[in-house]
Amino acid sequence: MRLEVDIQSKSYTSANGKRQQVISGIAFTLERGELGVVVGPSGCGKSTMMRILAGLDADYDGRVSQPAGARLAMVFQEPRLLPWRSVEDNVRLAAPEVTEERLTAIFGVLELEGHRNHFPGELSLGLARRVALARAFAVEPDFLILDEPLASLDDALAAKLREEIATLVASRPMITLLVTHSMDDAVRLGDRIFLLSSRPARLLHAVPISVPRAQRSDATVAALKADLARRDFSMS
Amino acid sequence: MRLEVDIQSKSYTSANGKRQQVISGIAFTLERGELGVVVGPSGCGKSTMMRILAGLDADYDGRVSQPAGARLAMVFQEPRLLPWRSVEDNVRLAAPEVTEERLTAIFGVLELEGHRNHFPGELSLGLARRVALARAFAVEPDFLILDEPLASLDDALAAKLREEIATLVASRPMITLLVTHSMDDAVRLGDRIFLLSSRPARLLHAVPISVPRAQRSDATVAALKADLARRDFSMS
Amino acid sequence: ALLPLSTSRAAETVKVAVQKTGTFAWELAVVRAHQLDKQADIAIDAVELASPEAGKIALRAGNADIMVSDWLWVSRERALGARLTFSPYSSALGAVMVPASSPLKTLADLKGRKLAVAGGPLDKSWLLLQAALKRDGVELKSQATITYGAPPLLAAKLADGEMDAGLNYWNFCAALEAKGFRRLAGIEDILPAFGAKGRTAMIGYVFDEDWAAKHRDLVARFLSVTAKAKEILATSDAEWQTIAPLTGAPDEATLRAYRDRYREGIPRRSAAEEEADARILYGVLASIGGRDLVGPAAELSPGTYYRADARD
Amino acid sequence: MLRLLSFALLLATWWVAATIAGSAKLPPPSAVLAVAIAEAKSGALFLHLGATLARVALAFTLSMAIGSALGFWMGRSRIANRLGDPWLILLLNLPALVVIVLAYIWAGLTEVAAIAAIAINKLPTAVVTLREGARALDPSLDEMAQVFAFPRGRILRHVLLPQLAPYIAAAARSGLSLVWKIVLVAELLGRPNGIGFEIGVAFQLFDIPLLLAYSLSFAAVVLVIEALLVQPFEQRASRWRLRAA
Amino acid sequence: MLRLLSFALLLATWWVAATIAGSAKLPPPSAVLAVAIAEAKSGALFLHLGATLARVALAFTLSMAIGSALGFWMGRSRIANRLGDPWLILLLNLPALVVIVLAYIWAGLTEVAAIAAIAINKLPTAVVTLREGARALDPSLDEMAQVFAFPRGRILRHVLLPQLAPYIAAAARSGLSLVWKIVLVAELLGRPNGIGFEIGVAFQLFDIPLLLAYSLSFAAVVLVIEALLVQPFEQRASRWRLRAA
Ligand SMILES: Nc1ncnc2c1ncn2[C@@H]1O[C@H](COP(=O)(O)OP(=O)(O)OP(=O)(O)O)[C@@H](O)[C@H]1O
Ligand SMILES: Nc1ncnc2c1ncn2[C@@H]1O[C@H](COP(=O)(O)OP(=O)(O)OP(=O)(O)O)[C@@H](O)[C@H]1O
Ligand SMILES: [Mg+2]
Ligand SMILES: [Mg+2]
Repeated sequence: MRLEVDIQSKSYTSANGKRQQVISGIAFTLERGELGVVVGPSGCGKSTMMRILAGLDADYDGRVSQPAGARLAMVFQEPRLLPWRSVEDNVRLAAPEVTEERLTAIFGVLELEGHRNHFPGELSLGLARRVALARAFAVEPDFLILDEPLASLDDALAAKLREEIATLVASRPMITLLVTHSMDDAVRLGDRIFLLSSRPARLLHAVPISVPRAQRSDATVAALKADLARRDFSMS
Repeated sequence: MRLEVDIQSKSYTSANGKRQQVISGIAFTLERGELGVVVGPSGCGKSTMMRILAGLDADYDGRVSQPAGARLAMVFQEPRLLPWRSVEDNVRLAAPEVTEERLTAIFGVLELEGHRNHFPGELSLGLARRVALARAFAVEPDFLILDEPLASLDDALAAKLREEIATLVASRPMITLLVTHSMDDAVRLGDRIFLLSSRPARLLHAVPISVPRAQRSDATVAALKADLARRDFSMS
Repeated sequence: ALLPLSTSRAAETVKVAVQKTGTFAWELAVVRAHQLDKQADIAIDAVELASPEAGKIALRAGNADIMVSDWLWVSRERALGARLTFSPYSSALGAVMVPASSPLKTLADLKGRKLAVAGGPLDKSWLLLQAALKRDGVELKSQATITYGAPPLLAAKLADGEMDAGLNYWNFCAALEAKGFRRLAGIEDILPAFGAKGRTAMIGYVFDEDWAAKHRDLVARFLSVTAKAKEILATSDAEWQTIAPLTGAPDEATLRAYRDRYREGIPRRSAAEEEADARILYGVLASIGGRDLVGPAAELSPGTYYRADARD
Repeated sequence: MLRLLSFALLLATWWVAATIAGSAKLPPPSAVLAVAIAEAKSGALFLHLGATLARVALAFTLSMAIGSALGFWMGRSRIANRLGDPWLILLLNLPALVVIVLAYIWAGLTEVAAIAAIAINKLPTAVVTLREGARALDPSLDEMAQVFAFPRGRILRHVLLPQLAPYIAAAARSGLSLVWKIVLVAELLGRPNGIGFEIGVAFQLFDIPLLLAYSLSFAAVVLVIEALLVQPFEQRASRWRLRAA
Repeated sequence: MLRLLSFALLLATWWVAATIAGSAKLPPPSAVLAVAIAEAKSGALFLHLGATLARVALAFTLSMAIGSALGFWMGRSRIANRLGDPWLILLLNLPALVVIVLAYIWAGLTEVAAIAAIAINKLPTAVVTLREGARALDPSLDEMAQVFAFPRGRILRHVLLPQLAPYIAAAARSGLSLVWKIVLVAELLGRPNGIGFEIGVAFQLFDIPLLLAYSLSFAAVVLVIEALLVQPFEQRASRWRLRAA
């Protein structure tokens, strides 16, 4: 099971008829168990790429071979909850086989226990994003796409959830793609980091991180970040 | 012109009938020219407070005296653009007196020039948030509320926009309130930092920052952050 | 030379409601063509309407002084308090029609057949037919399959063979006749069995009694004008060619059928004779139609018939 | 109970209007009620009301089901819309009388013909409303459902129906009233029972109280259904909408 | 041009059906067209069509304007809804025939009575649809408009109308067809001209080609208006909706 990506080009035709290229060349493969992090400037085409990888958009040049038969879960950049279903129902609808036990565990970690019966409209944005995370976790996916999952959360909670993601990834052999603007998240979680150029997105660097996730001390992280910062600027 | 806030209590009745307190005591005043930063855990009641300050919610115990006759502008936590109007129209509808010159300047800073004629549905989330910022800037407000304006932007752009906010605040005597999860933003921009407890939100500390904004070097910022981190944990 | 004189005096106006496809419209065409109205110095202001029931609305709404309906309804209205009155217009009644090849020979043969009844359960012809057969011990309502419906639709249904027989208004019967259908019996044929002395005009001009009291002369002139028109239609075949387009007759045969049936229907008897028969028929109808039909009055309401000579 | 108050006001208005206009122009509620009670006692009211309700229920269910499905399809597929549009406009603007007469001519004066004709009359308005609803669907929720591999039934029930609910409610309410109005015409033209048949009789007799008694009986049934069934359900189903502050 | 193709298909279907059923049951398009041309040449078609169109336009405008305003109000205010609901249900379920007859009795067989009666018939369906639309409005955009102190007119035009557009479109389309159908009844019962009058005549004469010629003339007008005006406008106005991928 592996993910092979080779997007040569992706363009949008906007409502006023103009055509605009958004992706101009992104190719990589990701093996089972690997976590790839996608980093790039705002509006460069990251979410567009994730939609293609998730099979939501087939209108592009190139080829993506999704892991066959893999269960997909995705945390979209916005929560995308069903406003007319409770928090619990939103999760259960996506993951009907989830056990009560596991659900309680997930809600516990995400500090959502008190919000089970709330409707999404009654949540703060941070809470809603956590529900979206809970939904993805509950699915127990083989292929997980996270589009800025930790935005709008406070530092303490974000750190905790980063750990949680690391635990999840370690617990089962799955392919994970994480989009983030936080270099810290990228370096702490990623096995490989894909640096994209600004629009149209092109893969600038695919930086592998060889230090195992568990052994990344604050010092290693700082060093890796410094390294990345150099590369990033040298080409973009 | 000053903003006097004394919210004793705010509760919501959720759809299943339960009543839940969200704010249990927040009182402060902000003078013209000051920038207050609100920091607190996810879901503690920050956005709720901002809605009260903006006059969108009158159902609370306490008193808020909004600056009389002040022009209000707000960047909501979600972009809240009119999906059926172009980017430019969205801005112009909120700020009909904006000159073409100023609009171009604002779009330039926010790197939106190429998106003027796009509809909001054709924007990435980061772009949409920038449009919401452009809208607030274009209004030239006397009272500006920013609810996590820099989330979902890459570091470089976020730094640039932080500068832009500092410039705007310096250029005219206005009252600004900024909600953020980034201590960095808080310390770099704020005149006073309001630390809130988790739900129901209570004002834990109101920390004044005496160093003028322009003189906050990286070292000062780090020191201030360390100071804040201590306080934050000591009480929450 | 007389013309300026007659136009200088403003002719009195009478507003009448006419159904565009009805016989009243034919008569009015004749009136106009022969300037009978001008000669009688009245102006007939016709409100043309497309459905048979619209006349009642026009009368109630005050848009018409005169419309065409039956004495049964007038009597019912009078019993309910309205001061309407009636003057005979036509004795043409419906008939039971069957296809030419139909095995049905007499009305009693309708037993067990599919019969289309135009105008609903309270239709006069239908009630009279039931009453007549009842005397022979036939409960037609339960012993035949009855289909009610709009008259034109039922005529079409009979024509295309969906029904064994149809009781319809005389004009639809005339059209069917022209197509080769057979009259099993006309309703007027069964009236003598109830004791009626002759053909009784069921329908007539209906107008408000108080209005008529104030315009006795006008009413008289109107009645004489229309009587003249009837006379012209009764005697002149050429006249029928002129009004042919109005009748909607698709061919000569139908027009001829219309003409003959129309002529038969012109009332020839005095109002008193008509009223006497109406009383008898009223009893028959009331006994079979019940309160639904006649309202609270058990007998023909007094004053139902308009008396030109009566003074109040 | 604002609703009861309003209902009382309605009756009062009618009473006053009747008093001013005179009972020949508008019979007072008491007169209509008396007729209704008389008809109810004789059993005729229930007989006709039952026949009409059965027709309404059948034609309504049929046309809502088919119309919603077609409308949804036309709202989602550009090709379906292009192909269906001329038919839709034709059906929409074909007078009820014509459809009913043609149906009776084709299929005989039968119950099937009546119900088919009524359903065909109502169908296009359901299509038109649901088409708008389908066009306004939120594609981001579709994507969510696709990513999480929601089966068809779950998509329908949890993703689509809640979004279409206001359109369905609008189509159903105005549709029910339309069906009922057309049932009347169909009964008037060629059925031996039903409210429309009685209205035809009342109209021939020009008996306004009888006309009103039968007309209002259906409105009364709808009023009761709305108050006891539809509105409590709607309130539950729209609990998630946050009331305006 | 899929639309033209579909239109051709429609005509072809009709032709085939007519051939199979025989012209007594369904006249072929050519026969109807011939009658329509004859009526057009004599000028009668345009006379009646003109009269009907004028009535439709007036009643439609009136009922859409008042109905939309009322519906919006009832959707936004709980009290207005409670108060208005019984009236709404009554109006919704009052047969067209009854309203028209009462209007004619009250106000005479006049143009005003006809148009008022038609408008009253159509009004409640607009109310019902727009009420749903108003209930589904997005409160977050309201808040945005309030914060930025949008004046009323700007809110209406830029915030509310685009959200209500699908509901207005649904109400207008099904409403236009409803108005037209009721105009026919009103003309049948008490107007001396108009398509409904001619349809009544054609029905009495049971002249099916004439009936169809007049019935379809209005559908033809709507077809042309839709193709040339409404649909291009709608397409422009909904450019912002992203097509499904
Ligand atoms: N309409 C509502 N009905 C019921 N509860 C609500 C409602 N709106 C917000 N809440 C609750 O109030 C609390 C505070 O919400 P608020 O949006 O103010 O949080 P916040 O501090 O802005 O959080 P975040 O950082 O995630 O944006 C949350 O627990 C939320 O569930
Ligand atoms: N449906 C669309 N039609 C036209 N242009 C689009 C559409 N969707 C996205 N775009 C454009 O494609 C570009 C990339 O969008 P995308 O959402 O992939 O950005 P992103 O990298 O996820 O940005 P962010 O970090 O802000 O989320 C943007 O410039 C956007 O304007
Ligand atoms: Mg994105
Ligand atoms: Mg918030």
